[in-house]
Amino acid sequence: METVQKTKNVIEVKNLVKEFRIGGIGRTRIVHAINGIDFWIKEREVLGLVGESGSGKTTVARVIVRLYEPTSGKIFLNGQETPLRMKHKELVNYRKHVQMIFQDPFSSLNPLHTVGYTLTRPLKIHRIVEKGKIKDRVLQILEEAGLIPPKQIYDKLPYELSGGQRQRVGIARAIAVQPQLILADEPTSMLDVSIRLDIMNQMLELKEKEGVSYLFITHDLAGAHYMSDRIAIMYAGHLVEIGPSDDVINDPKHPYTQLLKKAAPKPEAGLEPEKVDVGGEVPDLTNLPPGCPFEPRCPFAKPECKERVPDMVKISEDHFVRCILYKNAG
Amino acid sequence: MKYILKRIVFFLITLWAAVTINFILPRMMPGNPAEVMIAKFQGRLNPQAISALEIAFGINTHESMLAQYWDYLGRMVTGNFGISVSFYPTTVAQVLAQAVPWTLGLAGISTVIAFILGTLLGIRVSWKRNSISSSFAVPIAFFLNSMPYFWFALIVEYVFAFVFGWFPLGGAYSSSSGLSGLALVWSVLYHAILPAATIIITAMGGWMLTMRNNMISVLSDDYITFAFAQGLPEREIEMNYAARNAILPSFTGFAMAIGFVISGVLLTEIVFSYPGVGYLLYQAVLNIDYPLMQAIFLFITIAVLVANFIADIVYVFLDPRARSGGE
Amino acid sequence: MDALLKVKDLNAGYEFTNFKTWAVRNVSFELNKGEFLGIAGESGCGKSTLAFGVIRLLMPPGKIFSGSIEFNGIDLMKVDDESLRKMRWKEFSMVFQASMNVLNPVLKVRTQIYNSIKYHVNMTESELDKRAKELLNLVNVSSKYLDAYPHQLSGGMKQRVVIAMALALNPKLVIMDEPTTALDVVVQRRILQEVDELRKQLGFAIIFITHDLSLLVEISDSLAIMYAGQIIEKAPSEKLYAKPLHPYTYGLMHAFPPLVGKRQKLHGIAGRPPDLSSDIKGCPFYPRCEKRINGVCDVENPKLVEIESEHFVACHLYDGK
Amino acid sequence: MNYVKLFFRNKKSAIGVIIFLFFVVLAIFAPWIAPYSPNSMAFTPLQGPSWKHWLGTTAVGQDILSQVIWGTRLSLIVGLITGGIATVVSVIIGLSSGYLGGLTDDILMTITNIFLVIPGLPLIIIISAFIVVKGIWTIIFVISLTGWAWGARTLRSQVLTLKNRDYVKASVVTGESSAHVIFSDIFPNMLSLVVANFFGAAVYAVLSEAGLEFLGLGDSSAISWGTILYWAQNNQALLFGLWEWAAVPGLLIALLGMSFALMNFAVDELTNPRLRKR
Repeated sequence: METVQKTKNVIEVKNLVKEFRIGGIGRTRIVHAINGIDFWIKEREVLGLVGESGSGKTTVARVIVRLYEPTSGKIFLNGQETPLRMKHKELVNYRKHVQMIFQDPFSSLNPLHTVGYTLTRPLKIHRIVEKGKIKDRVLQILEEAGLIPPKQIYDKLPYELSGGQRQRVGIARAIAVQPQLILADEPTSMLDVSIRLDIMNQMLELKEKEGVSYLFITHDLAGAHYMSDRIAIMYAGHLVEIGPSDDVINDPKHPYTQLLKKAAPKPEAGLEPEKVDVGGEVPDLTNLPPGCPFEPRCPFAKPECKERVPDMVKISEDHFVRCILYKNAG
Repeated sequence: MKYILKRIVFFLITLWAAVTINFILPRMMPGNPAEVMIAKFQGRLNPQAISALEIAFGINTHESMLAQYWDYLGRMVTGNFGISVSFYPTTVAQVLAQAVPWTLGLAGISTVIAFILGTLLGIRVSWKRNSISSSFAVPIAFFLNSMPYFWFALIVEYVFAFVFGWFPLGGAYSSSSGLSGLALVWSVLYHAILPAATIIITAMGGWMLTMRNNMISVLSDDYITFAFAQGLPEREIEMNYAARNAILPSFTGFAMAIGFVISGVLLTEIVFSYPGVGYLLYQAVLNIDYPLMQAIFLFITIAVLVANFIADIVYVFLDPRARSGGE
Repeated sequence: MDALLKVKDLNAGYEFTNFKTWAVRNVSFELNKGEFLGIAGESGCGKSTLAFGVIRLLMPPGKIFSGSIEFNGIDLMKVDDESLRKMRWKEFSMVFQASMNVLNPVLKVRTQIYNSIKYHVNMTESELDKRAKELLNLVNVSSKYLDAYPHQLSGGMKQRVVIAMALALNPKLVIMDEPTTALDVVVQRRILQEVDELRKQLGFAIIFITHDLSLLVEISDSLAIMYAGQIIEKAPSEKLYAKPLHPYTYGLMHAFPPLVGKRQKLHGIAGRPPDLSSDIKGCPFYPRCEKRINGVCDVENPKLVEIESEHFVACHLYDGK
Repeated sequence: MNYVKLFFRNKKSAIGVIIFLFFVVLAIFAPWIAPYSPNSMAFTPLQGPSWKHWLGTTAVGQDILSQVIWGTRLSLIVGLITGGIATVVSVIIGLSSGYLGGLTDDILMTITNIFLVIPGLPLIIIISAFIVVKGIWTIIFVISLTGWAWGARTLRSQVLTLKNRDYVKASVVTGESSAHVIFSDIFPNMLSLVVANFFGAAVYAVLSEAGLEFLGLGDSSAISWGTILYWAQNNQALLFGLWEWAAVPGLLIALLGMSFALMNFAVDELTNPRLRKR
């Protein structure tokens, strides 16, 4: 997967693997949450990461931000390889560049801390501005995140805010350290439909203004399409397809991507929905089949799919798919 | 059945810990307290007994701690707890053996009754939460639960045995000799009523409050509403949906609760001079009979462990989630 | 067509010692036999309260304050507890939002299916067994799961079992309260498909409640949009989709990005819904509405009126004021 | 937070607080409230209640009412201090076990479970029988030793849920140190549980102390409700018909225990939304 890079890669992961050990002594099982994935995100780029629950998409974000230690693989930040295990100081330094937005705005803010306190902490820890100017800066960030009037919001406790406002505080907290990359873990899935778009628009606006890149994690194909320059599809800990948004949505290659597209509601395409007839369930991550993880549900499965996980195949510029139905386009 | 295996391992570890506490305590205290005891009984015990005590408590010995400990474990395994100094020359094992049946009978039966009654009351009170009787039952349970057992025993004894004279003041059966057969059984039951009532009434409050809290929290679960939606009869929902689930935490919190009840039983026995383990412990304390105390402590620990183990097994049968492994 | 359910001026909510919320405000609607009615609205708009209210399943502190509910000619507000119990499941059943938690964790699937049947009709053990297998078959769950406990089933399977239970006595109405929200997109789509097929096959009516309008447009016969405890618009799905009249409906329709087609910038609806424990003067959407008429919309709450045939809307833009 | 307000509005805690304050007043102002010195043996022994001695006199001629009033001090102090110590131990064990996880967790929880299962009172009895010099601190030490385990277990499971809250993860990602996460994000959010635990441990302490004193294993020269009961029992007060001698101190123990239990339940009720409903 070597490409000529026009702009700099903010982050690049190579063969990233994360396993969890569960169960006590004597009955340990290994959950294969991420099974060797590769991708990169360029400056000011949004990569949408789409998958069902349990596909490992949240784990990807948490491994990159180092809430979890990667089991193996490589993570490059600005072209520099970062150590898999970091000391506290290194971590703090790393997180100056890589931040995260959490899914649940109702649990991602400490109920006992005011908005002002929550936003002051990152500025203090990372010494973003001089001490005397912290409050001014916080007010400025609040305004940029659409929390108006900032002076009133500053003293509020989370329970006084609506879901949308809380999520904006979450965004403000991530943007406060002026990171290069923000990992957004389903930032709108817990919000009401009517305010989701505004949160997404806010994120896109901040991208332009602050020059940040996003990994936008979602289970909603349409939302990913709206937000992202490129889209990656995850299934059972594998990346099965990655490519420019329009290509992946309009011309999905991998059978799983095709299934996702079929299943997504799209009234704009006519009121008679497409029939979905693929059964089965996502495989057990503690006991993955040796072959393609989608093989048991795949309508195009062939005997060799059972044998080993297919290689990533390049279909066109920037568009890759992990399926034996396709051949390298050179 | 990994769950049960896990419980057995825990059982053994705890037993070992209790045995070890028994070994360490007297040795840890400033100026080995056993020396004081031995000095006190000098003259009343024969030299052999004294040297046995010296071995048991590690006095005047040149053996290493480890060797003493090994020796001690060996004696515990064979049930050799030494000689009781207050009932000299009877062995501790014999003294204990006489008291154990009384306590097992009294504590066992009254604990089971208290558990069942308290739990049933808790179910009722939470199901009919807004009724008048419920609003009285809860504060009463709070009060019962906060009473010192021995004090309630005193009051019960005073009122029903002393003032009204309906029941005997103490003991386990009538001392008039020649009782046998049915008459003896009757006498035993007659003597057990007051102590048992004391234990049941005091312990019941705690079980009731626990069950009530569990029930209230279960009642807001979705499967209760769903059961109502299905038009199931109230009785079915109350017992098979609400209570069946609400009783589960009672078993996980069993360890602490049973500890409380056992303490209560000990004190109740003392008040009623009931010849069980509690009364024996009291006498051991009065006579500074350390070997006897240690054996009693060990016995009570084992009894509680066994009760716990049974609760764990019952729990496995009640909760299918525990059966298929996991937590 | 025959009306199966007639709800008139229903007011319901929650009563606490020191305050009260009106989660359902003056709601009236009719549902025909075999009809698939979708009710959409944001969280806290009262849609679940309405669902529980119409079958009198509101648990305290939930309460119906006033109004009338007529089911198949029977006044539900007047029936006594025992008759209501007997009507439940046989006449109307319900699939809950959090189906992960609606199965009793300590009883086998078999026992729970049996229970839902045997308290309403007399059946022998072997008849029960046959029916239970039939039901699981209906929702594509292997009958070997009859002897499983709920925790041994995946989320999608539990949901299917609950749907199977809801159909056990061939009810005339099945209420579905966000039955697929917790499920994955693919599973969700399949279950919806199955439910619709079963409806066509068995002929029961459905009230389907969700916050996800996009899900409903494609599948339901008619749609009602709720806002702040009221139905603000109701119409056949294709009419509503083609021509949403209420500004809120319009906003909702454009609040989810389209999957196919060109990417273009869209906007949500600013502001937040009103607090349902307070009195609301005028139209509840007034503070967020882009087309509000000052002096009218903030004074009088518009009534739900039929603008075109079968198309009802509660908005001053259309009532000639 | 407004929990404090709710706490005083809750019926259970209001009653609990009132009883508790009553005892506090009694303890603080004992020298002024008590009619006589509790140690004075100047009166006719074994008297029933009279206007001079509302609760009668002991076998050595002390005024029982004065003893009961003074006795409040010791019971209250033992309850509060022991509750405090046991709570501190549970917090330390529970926090480190839950936050650190892994082997530390396994070891600490095994120890906790052992302490939970080994019956408390017999252990207390054994230990205090071995300790030759007795005083209030001995009692406090012995009861604290056995009273922390339940709290440690509940606090640990609370730490485990809080640790998985997103705001804790968010703090970590922001770059906060472990100490800051524990003391700014985790601990403050479990304060109510800590408080509930304190009340629970205090009930345990009050009852255990009374039991110990009653068995004569405490400092029998000190004046506490437990020792009053001990002397009443030893002098067979009930058989002499002097039931007030035993009834009143026991009743006060029950009331103090109940006030702690009520406050414990109230805190539980306020913070557990499921119990709060209705």
